[in-house]
Amino acid sequence: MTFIWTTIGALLTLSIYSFLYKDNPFYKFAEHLVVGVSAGYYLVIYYFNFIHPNVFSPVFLLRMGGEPIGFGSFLWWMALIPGLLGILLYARFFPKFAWVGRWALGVYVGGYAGLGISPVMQARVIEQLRANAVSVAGVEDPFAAMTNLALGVVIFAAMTYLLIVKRNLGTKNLLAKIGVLLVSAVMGYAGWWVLSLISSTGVVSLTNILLVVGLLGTLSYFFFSMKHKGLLGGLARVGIAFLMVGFGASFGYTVMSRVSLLIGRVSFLLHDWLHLID
Amino acid sequence: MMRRQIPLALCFIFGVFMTIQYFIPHHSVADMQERILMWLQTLLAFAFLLGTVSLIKLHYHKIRNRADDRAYSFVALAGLLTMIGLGFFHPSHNLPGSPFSQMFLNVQVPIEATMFSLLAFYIASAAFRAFRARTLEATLLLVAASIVMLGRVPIGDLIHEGLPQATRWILEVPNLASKRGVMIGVGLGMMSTALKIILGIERAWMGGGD
Amino acid sequence: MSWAEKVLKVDRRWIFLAIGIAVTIPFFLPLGLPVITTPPVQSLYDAVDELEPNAAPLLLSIDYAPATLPELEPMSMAILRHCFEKDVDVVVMTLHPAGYGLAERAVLNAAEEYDVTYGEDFAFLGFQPGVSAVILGMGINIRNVFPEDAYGTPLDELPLMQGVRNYDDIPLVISLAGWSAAEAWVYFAYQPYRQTVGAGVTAVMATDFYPYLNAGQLVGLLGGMRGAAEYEGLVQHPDQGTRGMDSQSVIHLLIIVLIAIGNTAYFMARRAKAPSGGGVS
Amino acid sequence: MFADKGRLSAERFGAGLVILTVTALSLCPAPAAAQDGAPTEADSLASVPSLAPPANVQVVDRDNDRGSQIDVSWEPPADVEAGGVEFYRIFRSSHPDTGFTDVGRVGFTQTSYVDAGLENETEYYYRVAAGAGEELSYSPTIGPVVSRPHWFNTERLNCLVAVVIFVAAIIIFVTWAKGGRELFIRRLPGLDEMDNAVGRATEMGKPILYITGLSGISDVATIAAINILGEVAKKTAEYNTRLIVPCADPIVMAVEQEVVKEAYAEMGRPDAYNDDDVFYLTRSQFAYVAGVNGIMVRQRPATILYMGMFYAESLVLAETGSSVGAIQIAGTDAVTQLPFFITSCDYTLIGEELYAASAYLSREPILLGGLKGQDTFKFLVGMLLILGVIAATLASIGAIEANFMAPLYSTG
Repeated sequence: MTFIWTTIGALLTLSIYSFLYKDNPFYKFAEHLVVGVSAGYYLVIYYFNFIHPNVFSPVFLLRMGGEPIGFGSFLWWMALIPGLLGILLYARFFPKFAWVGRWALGVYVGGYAGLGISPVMQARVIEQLRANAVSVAGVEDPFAAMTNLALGVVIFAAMTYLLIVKRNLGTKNLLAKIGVLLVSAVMGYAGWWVLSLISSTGVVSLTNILLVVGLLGTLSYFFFSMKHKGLLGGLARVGIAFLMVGFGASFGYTVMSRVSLLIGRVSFLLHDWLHLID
Repeated sequence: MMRRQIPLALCFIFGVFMTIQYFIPHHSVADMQERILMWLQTLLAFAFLLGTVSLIKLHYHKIRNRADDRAYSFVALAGLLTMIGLGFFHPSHNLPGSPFSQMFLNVQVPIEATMFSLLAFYIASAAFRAFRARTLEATLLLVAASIVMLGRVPIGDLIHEGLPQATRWILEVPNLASKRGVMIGVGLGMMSTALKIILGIERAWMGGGD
Repeated sequence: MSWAEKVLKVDRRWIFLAIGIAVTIPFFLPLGLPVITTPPVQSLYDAVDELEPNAAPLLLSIDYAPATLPELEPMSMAILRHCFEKDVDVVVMTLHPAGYGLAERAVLNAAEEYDVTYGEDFAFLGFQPGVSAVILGMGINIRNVFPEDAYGTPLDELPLMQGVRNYDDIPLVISLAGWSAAEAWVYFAYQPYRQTVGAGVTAVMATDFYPYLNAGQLVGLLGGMRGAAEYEGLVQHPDQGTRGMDSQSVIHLLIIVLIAIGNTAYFMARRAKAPSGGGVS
Repeated sequence: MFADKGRLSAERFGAGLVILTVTALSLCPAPAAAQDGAPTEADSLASVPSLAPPANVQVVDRDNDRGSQIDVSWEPPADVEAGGVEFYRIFRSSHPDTGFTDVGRVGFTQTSYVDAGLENETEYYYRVAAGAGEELSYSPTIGPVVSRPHWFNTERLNCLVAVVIFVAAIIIFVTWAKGGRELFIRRLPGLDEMDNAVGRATEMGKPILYITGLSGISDVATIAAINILGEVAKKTAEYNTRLIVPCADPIVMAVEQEVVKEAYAEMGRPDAYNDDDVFYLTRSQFAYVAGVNGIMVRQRPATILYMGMFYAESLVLAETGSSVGAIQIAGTDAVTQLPFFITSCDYTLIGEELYAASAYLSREPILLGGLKGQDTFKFLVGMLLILGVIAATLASIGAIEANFMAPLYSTG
């Protein structure tokens, strides 16, 4: 029996992978099957997890969480309300009364909109502000070496960009190009050396300054009602740079777990189903 | 009045209650808030019937109109009705080993896990296609992604021992600053949208008619 | 069309094929890339290694669900093997409703490889709902929460459970979870009872757990498939994790190579189109 | 069943855990209490006191709570040398002399305990015992103490003030905008393309696919996406282009059917609306993806719009969409999924831009006013950040005694 179920799972797995080549009847079959099965699954699960214990059982069987409740009692009415609101949703099946369904939607939309204010202010604004309002001096900086290195690289890249692209130096011939690169490298190295000297005193935390500048820059990028020029424009550009590094990091960070999933499926096919490997 | 004012009023009342309950720990308010959350979840559970009817209608229409791939509509309907039948009319649907949970574990789970694992393929093709150093921004994205990708596998340690350290720096300095900026911005957008809903300024959700 | 343009327009199905091959080959031809052990894994290993044989048992809570199986199952296998190898008693349980079958599978598979007896060297308690209540309740008396094992035998009839009342008699708890269960063990076993807790979590979650590690609330941490691979290396029994790490390394490298080829081709093609050079936009 | 929601739900679960603890703490110890029985004076005298009792036991009503909770705290025994304390047990009674029951136990490093599940406005007495092995050493009886519910959580005062300022800012600018002021809004390139994208679909005679993500209305991003759908539907009605909206949440489906129907009616084409084009697929994450992928490869939409909250499915959808050659515009506030949309879509609205989109598309002064209010508050946040950094720096180099900004960030 286990082998039959495993084989069904394996064949469905292969059907989905066949989509990588192109759309085909096997994929269509698996797709329609999973849409139907999962829609049915959720209908059943939601009924037994919410409607049955919260409405059906208290209203009709007069039992709530295993305890008996009185017909017409406060708890009974409180269980009846979501039932009535739920029935209102079904007014859509009768176009003439469809508008009654809006009452239920009003409760639903309003309730969740209300949850989208105070906790959001706390978690997304105040907490983040607190975490980022760091001291930029007189604190330990475990990332100092990396920060200095990164800033050195930024100086090098910025110099190269300014000299070659903006000033058009070095576009003429190879020798000039190498010269410009050398100059930039020296500037970058010097920058790194100076920064290392500064951070070795342990007074200023460049890492924390970077954190603050990054956040201010990102916030500036999201200003909508002003033109991005001058100081705002500069900060917004810094913000975009930080955003892009952040997005790159998220991308690279996610690859690992996605590959793990693929390894899991391959292992299911080769090990659990075919027993090709031990 | 009944058709537009009452839903707007309900939206306002529930919205304001849910906003201010956050500041009132008193058990009478806290109990009510928990109860309302239960109502909202139950309301969603009721809506699943709406969804299921929509799905059945769609495939019924396909079959009735003799659409080309109507055979698959039978598959979808069969899957749906099997689960509903096993769920509601077969005893012990939630026990391990019941046909309902077997269908879930051996049909739904493997297909979904496989769909999920397609990401490994798509992530590679997306990286190949889109990670081009066209602009400064694109280059930053590309470099950060490459360092983090290498810094997390053994081969990264072999290439350069500093890679894991650089990965941590990227994740905890520039990444963190930008994530916080996005979060704060998103928070403001959320609150403003929620507020406009509660105040009835944004009322697209009601649809039209009078 | 130059080669660069051909490369840029390559059908993405070739890339899919490359990924498919790259993930499968290490299954048959392990590369055996060295996995450097990181401190959090080493300290978890040490904590298990220091347990006394045939004495107070390790409690292994296998709290994962099918979705995170590929990353977490190698961890349970490695830890169980470590214990069985050293004759350390193990008690297995789960806090996830879908974890019952997975936990049972892991412990029975590992037990098959060694000369161990159910009830004497290991036991499986099964699943109890109510995460925090279960963890807290076990601090008072395990029998309040699990009166019998998964197969209906009263705990007192299992030789290894005799004399095991609560966390006082359990030197170490390890939770393997792809959700907040591992945190729950910190909150409800470490905080109130000072129970020593270790954890294994998915790679994505691992960074969120470093604060607990730094604060000493966790004795050690395995992060994702890599954590499992490191542990397998320490117990000298390379398996799914190590093999997975080979596939991981190969695919990560492949993606980087693809990016490099894409960029080279992109610049070659652009140069070919604009031979006059000049300003780069 | 939403993979990748792990962290999100972990946060939510964190809050749930706290609630659970309260019940668990009050439920679990019951059997233990039955075993130990109520301690009496005789008991504590009988056990040879090699252990000193906890000192300075204090019991107070818990602040900022819903009621029914009492804080118990103590200091470690003065004479620690007498023997290592292994744990503390807390006993409670409603009489000063008798009827004490064991209500909880904590490890030796803890010096406080929250007793929950009590009757409000009732007098309680407590004793705390230091324990090692079988031995217990009791403190004197402390009490009476009464627990009361509270009407305001003072720890959340800063949040309340922030909410009030925010609401005021939005209302002020909305009213201001109603007065007919011209309001500037910076370009959002993705949205400028919206017209072209709809036009392209019309020219090619292919449909437009609009996906609002997997979340329900409980995610505000979904509401933002529904508002944008209204504007898009007006355009498709005008151009007479087919609009397909597969939904993952039945309530979202109900609302979106209304929104699209209304948009078509407003543009004078109510007959062009088809209920079968705004439909429910399934709530299940990757089953939904399988279905939408099927629609993409078979209907070959010219334009695909992704707006709202997305999880791990984002890249599977966007890559399939790109393989069928569709123009893709995405907008989401899901930080972890943004990189995937950025790499696979033609235009991406990042975070807050999603919330600005409906104002941008409709150009309604009221909505633009709201945006101005948001910006004002954002400026305030920036200023507070700078001030906070200055305060923290001064405090850490010792120029000032305490970080004067700290109360602003306190979290309750």
